Amino acid sequence: MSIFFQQLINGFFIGSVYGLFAIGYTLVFGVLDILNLAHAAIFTLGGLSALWLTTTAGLSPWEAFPLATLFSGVLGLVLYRVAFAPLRRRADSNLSGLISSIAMAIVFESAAMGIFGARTVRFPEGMFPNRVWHFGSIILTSLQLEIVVVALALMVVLTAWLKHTRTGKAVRAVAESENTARLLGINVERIVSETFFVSSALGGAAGILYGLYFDALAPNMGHSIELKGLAVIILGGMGSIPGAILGGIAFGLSEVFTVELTGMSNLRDAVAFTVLLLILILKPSGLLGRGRVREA
Amino acid sequence: MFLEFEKISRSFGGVNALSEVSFGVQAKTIHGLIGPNGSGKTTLMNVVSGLTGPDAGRLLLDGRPIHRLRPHRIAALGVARTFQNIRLFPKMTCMENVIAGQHLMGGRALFPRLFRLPSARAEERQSVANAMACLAKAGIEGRARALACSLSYGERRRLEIARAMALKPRILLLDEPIAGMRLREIEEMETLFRSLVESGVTILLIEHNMPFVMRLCQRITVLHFGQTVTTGAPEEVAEHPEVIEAYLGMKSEC
Amino acid sequence: MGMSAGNYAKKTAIVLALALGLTGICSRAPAAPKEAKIGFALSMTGAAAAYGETQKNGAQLAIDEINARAGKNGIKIVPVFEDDASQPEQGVNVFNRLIFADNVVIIIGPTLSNTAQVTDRIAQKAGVPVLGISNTAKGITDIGNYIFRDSLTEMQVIPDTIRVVKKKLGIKKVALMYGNDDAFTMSGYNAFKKALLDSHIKILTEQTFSKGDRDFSAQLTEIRSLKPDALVVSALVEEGSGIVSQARELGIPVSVPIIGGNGFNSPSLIKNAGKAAENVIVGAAWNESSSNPLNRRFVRAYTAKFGSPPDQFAAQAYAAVYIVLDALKRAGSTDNRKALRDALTHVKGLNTVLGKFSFTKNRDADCTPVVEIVKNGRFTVFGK
Amino acid sequence: MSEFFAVYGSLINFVGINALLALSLYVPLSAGQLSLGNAAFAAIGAYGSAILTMRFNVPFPLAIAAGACLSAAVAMAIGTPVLRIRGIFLAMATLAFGEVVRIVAVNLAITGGAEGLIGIPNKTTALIIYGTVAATAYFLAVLGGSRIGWSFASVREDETAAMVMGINTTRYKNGSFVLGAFIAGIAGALYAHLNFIITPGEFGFSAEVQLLIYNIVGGTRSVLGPILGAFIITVLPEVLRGVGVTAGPLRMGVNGVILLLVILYLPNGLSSLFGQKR
Repeated sequence: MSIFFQQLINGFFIGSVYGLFAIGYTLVFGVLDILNLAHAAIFTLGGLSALWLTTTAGLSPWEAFPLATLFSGVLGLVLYRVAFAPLRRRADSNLSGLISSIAMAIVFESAAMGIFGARTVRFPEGMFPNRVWHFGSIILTSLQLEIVVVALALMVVLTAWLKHTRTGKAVRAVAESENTARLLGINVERIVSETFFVSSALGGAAGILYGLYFDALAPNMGHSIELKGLAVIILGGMGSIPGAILGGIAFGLSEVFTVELTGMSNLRDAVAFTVLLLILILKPSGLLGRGRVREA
Repeated sequence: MFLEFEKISRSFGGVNALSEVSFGVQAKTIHGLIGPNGSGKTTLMNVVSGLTGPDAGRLLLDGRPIHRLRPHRIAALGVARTFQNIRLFPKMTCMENVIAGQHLMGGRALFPRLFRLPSARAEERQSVANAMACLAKAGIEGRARALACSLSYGERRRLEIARAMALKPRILLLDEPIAGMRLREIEEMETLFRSLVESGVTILLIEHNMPFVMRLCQRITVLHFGQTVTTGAPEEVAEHPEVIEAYLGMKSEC
Repeated sequence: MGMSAGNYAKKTAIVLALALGLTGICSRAPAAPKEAKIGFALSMTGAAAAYGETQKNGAQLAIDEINARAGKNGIKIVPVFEDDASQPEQGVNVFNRLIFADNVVIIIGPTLSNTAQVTDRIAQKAGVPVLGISNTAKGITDIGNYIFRDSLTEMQVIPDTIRVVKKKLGIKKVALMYGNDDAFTMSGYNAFKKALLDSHIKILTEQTFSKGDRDFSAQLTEIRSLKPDALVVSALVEEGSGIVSQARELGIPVSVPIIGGNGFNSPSLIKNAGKAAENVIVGAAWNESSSNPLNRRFVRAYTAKFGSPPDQFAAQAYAAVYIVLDALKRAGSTDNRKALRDALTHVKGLNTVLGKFSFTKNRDADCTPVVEIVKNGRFTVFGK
Repeated sequence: MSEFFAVYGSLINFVGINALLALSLYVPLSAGQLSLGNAAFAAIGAYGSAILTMRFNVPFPLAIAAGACLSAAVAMAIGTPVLRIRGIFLAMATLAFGEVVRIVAVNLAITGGAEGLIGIPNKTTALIIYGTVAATAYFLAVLGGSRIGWSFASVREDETAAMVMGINTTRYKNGSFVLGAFIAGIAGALYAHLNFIITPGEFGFSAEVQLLIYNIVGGTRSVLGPILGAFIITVLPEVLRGVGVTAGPLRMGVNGVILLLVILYLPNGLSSLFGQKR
């Protein structure tokens, strides 16, 4: 039984990590109907820039992490200006945006590799306090707890932000229909830029937490989570904020329990992607999607 | 009756878009479908062309039930249509739009073309000639090589009609075919529709331009809140009390 | 036979002519050191970029040392570094270019075994020697008599490791964990499995993971519940250090050693896993802590130059350059590929950072693997 | 000249294979279906044909045909449910399918697992590759002008309008998907018999994206676009090497920048530089 609970914690935790990555991903998709494949690169640069700030620049984590998050947001603005804004008016902006974001991802990753090298590095040991709790044979660390809490808090805060603030409402208006939003006097360009800023800042923050927990930062660290992040936002419903976190947790649990129930970890990814395929076929709007099938 | 609606019903999420709509369209006539916005006219047209299946009721074309068929099967039975919001292929030229519309006419077979058989060239010439004829009938042969997205609003409507005619349909469904057209264009369309009917085509059209409908249609059906108010000759319909009320109501809304 | 005047004159003329000719040659290349063009096909971008990077560093260090010491009559090395982007397709293009355009005398690389399977055939066909520095898959040197490697295969390292660990710790039952979508970790897995079966150690469970995974909690929780005597892992260092630190975090006690292969033999394991790396046992081709002065100097120079200590990939690349140099000296030419190949087969007991190095009959590496254990944050010798 | 072929012979072969792969994606794209599963179909063709030649001594041409048919059959089986999904979602679904194929190849014994299928007889020649490319390009060009091609174009431009014009959109979407998979299967089979070894990793996510890049860079207005795109992208690393941009990350960055410039400034791909077709 204790294994079961430990696995439950494992699944919850890794799922929250997926959710953190996916939340910014899904935000941009919700607003622009565009898949931003450079999100994984921003995630990577967020983590690596935090590392640079703590080691080379010698800042404390409390200074470095907000700065790196901010930097990721700025990268998001650059990304939007360079790769997406010029394509907005094109009929095939979905497809061309996909490719230009891939191009930017390549540029970002090569920059990361040129600056930081290709090796896997980590934050200095003991830089960030991490306590370990034992409940019988169940083990939980404070960092795990913090990541789950951050993920859930972000879900609540972002959802509330979208629902209740002026900017949030404007973001939703733009997501619904750009033209209508424009007629309502909303500065669409500004809202879209802000969305990119927020999305990328969240992506960068996810990269920092990821690197912190797994003790691993590398220019290619975004690759393995990129595909899972996609699966998660489809599972949760593209464009849905709670869907990203809950979809992430569902995905994490499905991974963990594939291992636990079948005892065959080599089935883990196959099960995850088969589930994804089935969801797309049976309920393309995802678990918490808006019920309408988009013709993206 | 050439096209017979029998108690057609359709609801969307609990809202009845059509409830027990029944009327008939006589062969080789122009039949008007009028009613305020949201009265279910376009839904009805979608039912005919198979894009929307009815929840209940039957739809007969020449005595044959077609309400369960998929759109391309219905088209193959000779039903062509245009759309209220015009669905052209914007990145193709006018000529290409019409050639694409010839799908059911056969021709342009793959194998003769692969081996460059003489029949391929003949088919090609035939297809271009037919397309040109359709464009000419719709009065836009002059724009054959223009991209569809470069056309004026009226020209787009005509091109869509030309593309529908490429099917050589038995019945043509026109959803607001003259919306946005200038007076001269409207007159040309009138002539075109009359000549089509003379050549044996049946036309069912939705239109808000009342004088046009009254002038052109042999019979008119009025829809209101998804129900048939009345079907009859233009002058009967114009004097029908419910119609007057419905239209006055609509006008006061505007 | 007496020497007539005429005869003498004739001989003088010949000697003079020869002398003139020689000076002519000498004036064209005045006492310059001989140059050997060596091609490097390494993965400097793509999935294996982390290894290609340290390989390049290791090789560069060796070349700088050699060229600095070459003096007037020594052999200078002209490297041609090419990036195969971790893709066999680009590896082929790189090999063709090195062989036919750059006319290198030998190719060192490629980083990945999968790429070597394709590229080494091209070199074999063209008669260009190849010295693999990180190819551990079986069958690479079977491609032909021009293919060499200085990397020990997992089959050469792992049986020893298991034997030593069993003898010293008496382990009876283990959990086995491996990356199942990577050729390197798969060959390690096969070697481990065979060695474990051969020494009658029970495998309680086999768990897999994928390249790029960072979360291993599900597998490790499963493993923890089975209470193995040791955890045997075939992984590259990125995944390896994650497995090690998560295993400890999830409560697999330090008293349960974690046994790894060549992939674990890297300072970044200790760096990235931190304290969790204690009691990690590694069977490897290179011993960082070896007291061999050559090795001492290498570790010092590398760390000074690149800011971080070398790993096994760097060491094998560094050694490879010296192995080639040794063969070049005996080949009597710096551009004769056939002669270099023949000279390589005679490399015997060469003192390298990998220890005394020879090639086997089958052109595989012949050096003594060493079993190390991490104690107090350092690799120390556990047994041989 | 012979030195040129010695250095670039393999590159020329890869250009041809990649052109074929690009064309395989061009077919569903021409019917408006964004598939990211064509590398997986190539994998099916590659593994299928290689297993046939290696284990069962099936003659090479027959093995290619069988590999391509296997790939097409799989496409047919998954086509009907999957092609109900549209746009980006279809891309995701085909991507998920591709991942499943890759994972299956990693886990099966007959495919050689992660270490790959080794020892595939080397039977593919430049002549075979370019013969196939030419035949495929000709076939697709003719197809484009035929009723089938017009139907693909109609579905791509407006699926609803296509339906009411009498086009069985499901059938044509499936058809484009299956034909694309068939061509991908041929390309995969040729690749397998060129390279001695195939591994599952070569047919993963980045390969799928690569095929899309060929099409976008070259343009999808005509069959020449994907071929040109495959040529440029395949040759680019070698050209950069030639002009001295060899350092790893820098070359990767230049690659990215060039891709970005094409997508930003040549919306219809590089082939739009060479006159307008249609």
